[in-house]
Amino acid sequence: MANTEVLMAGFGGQGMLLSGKLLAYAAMYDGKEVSWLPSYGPEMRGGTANVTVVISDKPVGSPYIIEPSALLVMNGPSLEKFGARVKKGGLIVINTSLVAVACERTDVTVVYVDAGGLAVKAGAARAANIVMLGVYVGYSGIVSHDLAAKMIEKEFAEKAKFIPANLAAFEAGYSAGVESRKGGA
Amino acid sequence: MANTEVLMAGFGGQGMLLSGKLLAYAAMYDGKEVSWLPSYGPEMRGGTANVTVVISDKPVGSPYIIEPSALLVMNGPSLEKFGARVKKGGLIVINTSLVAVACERTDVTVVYVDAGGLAVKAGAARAANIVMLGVYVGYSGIVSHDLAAKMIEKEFAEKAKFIPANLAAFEAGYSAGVESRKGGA
Amino acid sequence: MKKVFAFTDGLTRLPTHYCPGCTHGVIHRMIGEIMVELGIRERTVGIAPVGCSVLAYKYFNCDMFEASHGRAPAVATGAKRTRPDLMLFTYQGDGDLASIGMAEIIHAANRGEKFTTIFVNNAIYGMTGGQMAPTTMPRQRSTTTPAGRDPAECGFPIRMAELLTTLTTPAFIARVSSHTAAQSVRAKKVIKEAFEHQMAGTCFTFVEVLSICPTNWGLSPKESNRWLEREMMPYYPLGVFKRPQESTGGDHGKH
Amino acid sequence: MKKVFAFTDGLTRLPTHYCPGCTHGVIHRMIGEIMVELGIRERTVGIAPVGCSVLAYKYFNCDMFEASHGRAPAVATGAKRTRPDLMLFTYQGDGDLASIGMAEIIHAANRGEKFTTIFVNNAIYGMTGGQMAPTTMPRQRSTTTPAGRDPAECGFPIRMAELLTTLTTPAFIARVSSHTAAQSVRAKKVIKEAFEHQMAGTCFTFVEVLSICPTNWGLSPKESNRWLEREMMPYYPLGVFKRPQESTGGDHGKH
Amino acid sequence: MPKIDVMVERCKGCERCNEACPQQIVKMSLKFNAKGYKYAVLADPPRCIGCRMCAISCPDSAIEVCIEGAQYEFFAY
Amino acid sequence: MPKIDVMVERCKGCERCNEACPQQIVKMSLKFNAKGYKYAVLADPPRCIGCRMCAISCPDSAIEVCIEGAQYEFFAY
Amino acid sequence: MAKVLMKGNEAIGEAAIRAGCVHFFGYPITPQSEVPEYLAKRLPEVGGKFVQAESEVAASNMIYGAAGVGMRVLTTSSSPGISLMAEAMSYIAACELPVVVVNIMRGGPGLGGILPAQGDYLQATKGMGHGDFDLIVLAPSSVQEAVDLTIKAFELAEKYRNPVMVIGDGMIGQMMEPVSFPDVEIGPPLKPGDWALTGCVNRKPRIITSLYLDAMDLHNHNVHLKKKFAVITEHEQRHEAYNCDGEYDVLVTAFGMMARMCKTAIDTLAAEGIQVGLFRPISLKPFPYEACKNAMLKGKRVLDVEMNMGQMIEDVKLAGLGARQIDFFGRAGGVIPSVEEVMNEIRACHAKAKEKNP
Amino acid sequence: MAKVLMKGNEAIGEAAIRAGCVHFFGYPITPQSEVPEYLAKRLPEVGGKFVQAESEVAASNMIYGAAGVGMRVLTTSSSPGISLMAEAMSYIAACELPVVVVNIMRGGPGLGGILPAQGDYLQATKGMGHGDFDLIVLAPSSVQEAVDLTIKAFELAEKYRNPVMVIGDGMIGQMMEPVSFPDVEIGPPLKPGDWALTGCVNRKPRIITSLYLDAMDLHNHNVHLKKKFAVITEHEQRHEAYNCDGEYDVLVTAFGMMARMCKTAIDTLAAEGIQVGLFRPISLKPFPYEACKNAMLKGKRVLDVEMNMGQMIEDVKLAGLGARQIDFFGRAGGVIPSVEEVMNEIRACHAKAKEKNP
Ligand SMILES: Cc1ncc(C[n+]2csc(CCOP(=O)(O)OP(=O)(O)O)c2C)c(N)n1
Ligand SMILES: Cc1ncc(C[n+]2csc(CCOP(=O)(O)OP(=O)(O)O)c2C)c(N)n1
Ligand code: SF4
Ligand code: SF4
Ligand code: SF4
Ligand code: SF4
Ligand code: SF4
Ligand code: SF4
Ligand SMILES: [Mg+2]
Ligand SMILES: [Mg+2]
Repeated sequence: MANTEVLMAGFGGQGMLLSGKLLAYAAMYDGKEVSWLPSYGPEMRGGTANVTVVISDKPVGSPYIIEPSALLVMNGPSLEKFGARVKKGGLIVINTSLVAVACERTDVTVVYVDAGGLAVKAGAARAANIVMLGVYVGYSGIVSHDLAAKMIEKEFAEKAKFIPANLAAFEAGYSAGVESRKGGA
Repeated sequence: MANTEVLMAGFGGQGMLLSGKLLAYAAMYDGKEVSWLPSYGPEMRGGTANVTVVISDKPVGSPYIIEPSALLVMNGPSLEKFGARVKKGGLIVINTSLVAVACERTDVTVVYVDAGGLAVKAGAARAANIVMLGVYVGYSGIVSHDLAAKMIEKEFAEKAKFIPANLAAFEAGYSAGVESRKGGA
Repeated sequence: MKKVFAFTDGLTRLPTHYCPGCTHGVIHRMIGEIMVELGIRERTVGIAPVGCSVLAYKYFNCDMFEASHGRAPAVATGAKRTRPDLMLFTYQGDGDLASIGMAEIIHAANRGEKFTTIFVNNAIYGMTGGQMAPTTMPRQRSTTTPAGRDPAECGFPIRMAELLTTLTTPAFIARVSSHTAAQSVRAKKVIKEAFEHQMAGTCFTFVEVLSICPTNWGLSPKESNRWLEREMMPYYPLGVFKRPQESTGGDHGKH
Repeated sequence: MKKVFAFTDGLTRLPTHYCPGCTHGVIHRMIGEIMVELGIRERTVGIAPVGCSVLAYKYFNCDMFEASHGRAPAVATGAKRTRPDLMLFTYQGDGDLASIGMAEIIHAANRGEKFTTIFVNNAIYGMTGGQMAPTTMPRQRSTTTPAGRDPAECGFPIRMAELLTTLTTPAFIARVSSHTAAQSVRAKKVIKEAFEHQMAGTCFTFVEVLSICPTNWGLSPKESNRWLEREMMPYYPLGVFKRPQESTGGDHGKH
Repeated sequence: MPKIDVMVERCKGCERCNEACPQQIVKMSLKFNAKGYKYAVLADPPRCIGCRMCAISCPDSAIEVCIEGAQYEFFAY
Repeated sequence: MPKIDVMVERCKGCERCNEACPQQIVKMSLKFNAKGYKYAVLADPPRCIGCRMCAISCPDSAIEVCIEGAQYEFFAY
Repeated sequence: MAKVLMKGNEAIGEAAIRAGCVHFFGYPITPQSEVPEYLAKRLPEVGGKFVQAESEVAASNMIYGAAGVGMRVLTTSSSPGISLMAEAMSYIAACELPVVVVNIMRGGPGLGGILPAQGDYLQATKGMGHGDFDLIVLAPSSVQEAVDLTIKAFELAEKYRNPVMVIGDGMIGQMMEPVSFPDVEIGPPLKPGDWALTGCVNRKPRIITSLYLDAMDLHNHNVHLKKKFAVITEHEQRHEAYNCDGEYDVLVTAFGMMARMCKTAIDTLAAEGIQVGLFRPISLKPFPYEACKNAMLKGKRVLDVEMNMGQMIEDVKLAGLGARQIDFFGRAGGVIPSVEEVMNEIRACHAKAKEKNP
Repeated sequence: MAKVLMKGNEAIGEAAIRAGCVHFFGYPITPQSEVPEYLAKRLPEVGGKFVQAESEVAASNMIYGAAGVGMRVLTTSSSPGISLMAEAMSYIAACELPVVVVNIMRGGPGLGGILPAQGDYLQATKGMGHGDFDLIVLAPSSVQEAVDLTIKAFELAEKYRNPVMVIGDGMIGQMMEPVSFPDVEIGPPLKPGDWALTGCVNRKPRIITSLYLDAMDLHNHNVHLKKKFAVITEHEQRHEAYNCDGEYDVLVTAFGMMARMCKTAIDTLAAEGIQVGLFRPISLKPFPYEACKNAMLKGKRVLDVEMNMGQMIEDVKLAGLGARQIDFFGRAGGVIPSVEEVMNEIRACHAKAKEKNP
């Protein structure tokens, strides 16, 4: 397997750093080498925050990636900033609940998901980031469904009441991911 | 003329730094190159203080001299510390009012002066340092009597009442210096 | 239509990077308005600190410095002493002024430097992510006091206005709050008086302004206002603590 | 014959480098005596400052640090926090503590660090040759205020004991004088109380000691005593300003 | 008649104006501005008394206040 | 009978003991010690009351005080 | 121990605890604040002390105090904060106290920025403070190595009674990677020698001072410090030579995270058939001059890559002493050179190497 | 003007006034205290401001403030005090403010001693603070030169908007020598360009900051600073080559007072028939590498003499790049090598030079 480099981007507070962490953890337990590198704007709140997760079979060289193989965007500015950077043949997952525009690239796979809507349905309005994670896992199969789910359980272990809704959000995303894989492929 | 290096040493407050300055000033007005380098102990009062004056026809190289050609000592510890360093054939002037011991060196000229006593006689008990200066100028002729006297007048210009006594102290020392030159030579 | 409240020429039009509801913006606006009202904008030099207001230099519509963390009073001293015709103000947070910059503010105050310090007390390190400030309240949680500030370990919060008031050198020292409109109205009067003292060359002038940090307090702006009133105001009483006429030096004050 | 006043085992026998009459020596002796009387000499670590007492580490008969200029309170914090079983004292001059070290002493006091600071106020920088200290009196000449300290330029002298007293964190804070035997008797009692509070682990303890500097004041030791009484004592009143029981924090002191 | 102008793109939706208005007539929009904030809107214009409380409490200088005719000076600011 | 012992080589001749002595019996020597100071001497031994004022005021710990027989405790130190 | 995913900053804090350091004094600054934040939680759990100092000046003097009474102690900061420690570091080195200081560098000079950089190389290795003294400086290039070198730092600090600086760019502080820790909860306490101020029970008082009023004493102390560092230089040089076994025309020199990013470039180029060696000093001081020279001599030309304007290049020059041409590629202020950029620079250097030595 | 006999410290103070600098902010420290003491008297006479700062940290930020509003300004200190200026110097350099800082060095590290030394060479020239920046560093070797270079320092600081450090050992501060000053009472005021904060009358507000949140902006600022220093490097190298016209086997390299003391040794040896050259950098930064190399190549071997444990020797090595063997003789901590000692070292070096190149 070549390196997998996922860039997850949104406003600060939208939880993409956490999604990245869950993905990295899952890959680590899967025996992969991983790195997780965040990047923030100067604002304490409302600014942009993104994270790059690299997953590889050998030690990760650069954790800093200009051209990721996948991009998950929660908001418009992030798509604008990073959309053009995704590697040819790569993947872009767009949260349609906050991104109104479409992606114009034709050399990548673009998956549109109403992550906000799915999260609300799952019972955790703030879990759009988990939906996005689910989409990516479902689409890419980079880690198994169960391993990713386990990471979510582990993460929320101390606030157990949030587990069911977050798992539901993950499921919703996962299904959407699997679906679009089938559709897209 | 070779370099003339005079080391003047005593307790802090005994005024040897001033004597050195007067000598350096006189030599400077005489067209010589000069340097004046002080050295203090850690004590604010009562510690040792000494100064090295170098007088030369060409730019002074090192102002820091291990083996001076002349040493003027105001007190016992200074004689102990620096006595052995004076160049062969050099000069040591000892203030007998505070130094009880004699200098054992035979390869240098040693001049004993009761600088304290002469100062008291001159009317300025604290002017023993000026007496010592006088001795050195009188003995060495390194600068003229009048130039040195002028420096004293200049130095005390703002406390004019001290001038006569200090000049008297200088005279007393000067005569002693001239005398010992004759005697010694 | 007559504009009775217009965007002040004392600020640039740049949107700020402050969090929603953060009263840094309110305090900025008051200073901007005062510069215009006193007609001093074109001879004012402001000094931004290191803290959330580090970018204040982009927002004030006057010449601006960015100072190193805590040293704004020293920078202001250098500037004002050599250009006494300029109006100088520093804008400092509680970490900046009361922690690392404690020596500089006390000595500037004690030398009676003729500038104005606006001290924004929000009981937290905003910019670096919510660590304890010298003004953090007992039991208040911060990222470096995860169990709440324990006065037995970290001492009690420091009241800067009161501390500076004890110095003998004449000064204008006050504490106001920015959290409500009503308080802001009072606050602006006091800050204006500080600038006026500076204009007259009278003394060092210092206004502590209580301010909210919704983000690091983990509260909404409204909840933050309530927290400020309940937790901070009893400990940090508002008022003018010292005016230049009122020397605290006793007889020695007259030397 | 019974020795009713003997050379204390709290000091080494080394002659000091202090000027004749300098009361640094008196203060040293009191601390030495107290260490012996309280039986703590073997678990005491002292911290010498940068100043005339820089060599204090040679004179105290206990383990000693030499700290960088003004930072003794930080050094003491590091030592006492990690070895609370030791007794820690700092010995600092007015330049060291009240000028460059202002932030460190205020924050150590405010954190309530459990050590004892002996603050020697001689109204001048002794060691470096008589420059102005924050405690130099108005009109007093120094090598950096050749025309006498002008409060309009340099502000008024800082009263450290009073300044620290305003902090809310409990503390023991006092001012004494070392210039006469009678004052020294009182001084020693107060310093001893400070050490006792430390032994009990109660609070930060601080004793300001007025001291003479004949050399840089340009006076004889006797004249210096008169100058201290006439010029310093009215401005620097003696007394215990704060005891740990007496919180100044109002309700908040009890948090 | 007084009225307020909200600069929609300056507003960060903090609701301080809403809290400050004695008439309780400043509400938050349902739409988002470009930065993603719900912004302040004057819900009941006729009731505005031009007191400026909303503007004074706004950290983002997003509100201006205008008055047609006589201004009643509630307080100096 | 009380008496004081001056450690001559510790003494710096500052005369603080002289100032402190309530009996005014500590005087300065005419001779110098090795460091060049005139040192303290007990001028009128029988008048010494052993009060320790001289020792307490000495910055150089140059004075010790001894008492033969009962000590009158003027004050605690 | 099993691997955990941890931020570099937190991992450094945990590593200190495993090394037996349960006392921390420090001040917040981005991008290192997670160290104090982590330790504020952890140290009370292990019976240690966490103190938020009022400034970096104070923090650096607090560790002086803690080390002086014989306790293992840590402080961490980032570039501007490290500058404020200059005086204290000089004192600590002069007094030969074992402390560990971590610098998670950000862009400079001045307030600069908060993004990763390597602009404090010269400060750390040459001019940290006034007077002659030397820090041991270790530069990790992964979170795991940050852990290992932090532990090593305490060992070296105590062995040589010399302050040690662990220096990394903001990336290493902020990124998460899997790490494992040695299987001890807390290491053994420091065994202070006969220098620590522990109370003078049954012995003469001890003194910790850097004041030597007699010039000859101070000179001799300086000679002693230099001799000690000569021993350190002999025994404590660390480096990694990557892809240096075979033949190569170009040697890349780089340290810390930058070196690791060069590895990706080197691997990719190898696929293109261009063999490139990498020399990475791990101990920036003592700098492994000899090893660096040997690696240089095997190739024809050198490309020094740093996240600054060219600082380590002076040491590379001192290693090579003119034997090889040295090109430089640097980005300062938080700009992280991409692998592609590095590859391009290597290609250019390679072309020049071929040109001169066809 | 007629010559006067003056202490170096006082002469530096007077020189600043002649250069038009009437504002001083500083803190006492031996052996530099005569500068503030002198200026405390003099500045009020010339309408300037003397402020005794509460610390060196404050002093260095005060000059930042004064320079920022377009005023010529000076601070002076000695080794430990200079360390405390590290952060502010980084800010000042980043903001390109023209200030002059004088360091009258004493023995280190730590509190060290109060006697003359040259132990801050590397700090001044390499690692004064965090981030990439460069000071211009000038090293006088007589009181007259201290005067001349202080005046020059203001000129360079303003020309390049770069902080300048004048660095001398305690001897140069404490000794008296005859000096003459340029015949102006006070030089012209600084003509600040479009960067000074003078009040925004009829113009847009100006900002002095070193914060660049965008990494690329900060990188570009770094590139700008480096380019500026490249210009300085091209134009502002200063050195003295003494006895270098004829032939010599041994070249002595030394700076400041030490170089001057070497001259006495060289003169004396010349009388013995041993010709020795002396290379003295006057600008320690930019270091005159080229000129140094040329002087080295003329001889067979180099003896570097410093009042420290070997600091400038790195620059001498970088100049020679292995072309010549370099011996070192140093005394630290306030020990002033005597002329005799230097002569012995030169003789030994000379013998080795002869041996190798008979
Ligand atoms: C020398 C130095 N130390 C630390 C920092 C990191 N730092 C930046 S802002 C800040 C605290 C700011 O808090 P405060 O002054 O209360 O301002 P606020 O953000 O709350 O407005 C710190 C510690 C720095 N930039 N420089
Ligand atoms: C960082 C630093 N700055 C300045 C000095 C120089 N210095 C030594 S002692 C001293 C002042 C001491 O005065 P004070 O604290 O009042 O002690 P005193 O000598 O009066 O007892 C100064 C400024 C120094 N050693 N280190
Ligand atoms: S972090 Fe706090 S102080 Fe900083 S901008 Fe946000 S709310 Fe304001
Ligand atoms: S200078 Fe002053 S403080 Fe220092 S030892 Fe002398 S008298 Fe005491
Ligand atoms: S001006 Fe007054 S009444 Fe009108 S909207 Fe604003 S706060 Fe409400
Ligand atoms: S106070 Fe200002 S920023 Fe906040 S909601 Fe109202 S208009 Fe918007
Ligand atoms: S003990 Fe008392 S009476 Fe006796 S000499 Fe001393 S001071 Fe005088
Ligand atoms: S007080 Fe002490 S030092 Fe002073 S004269 Fe008396 S015995 Fe001597
Ligand atoms: Mg704050
Ligand atoms: Mg003092």
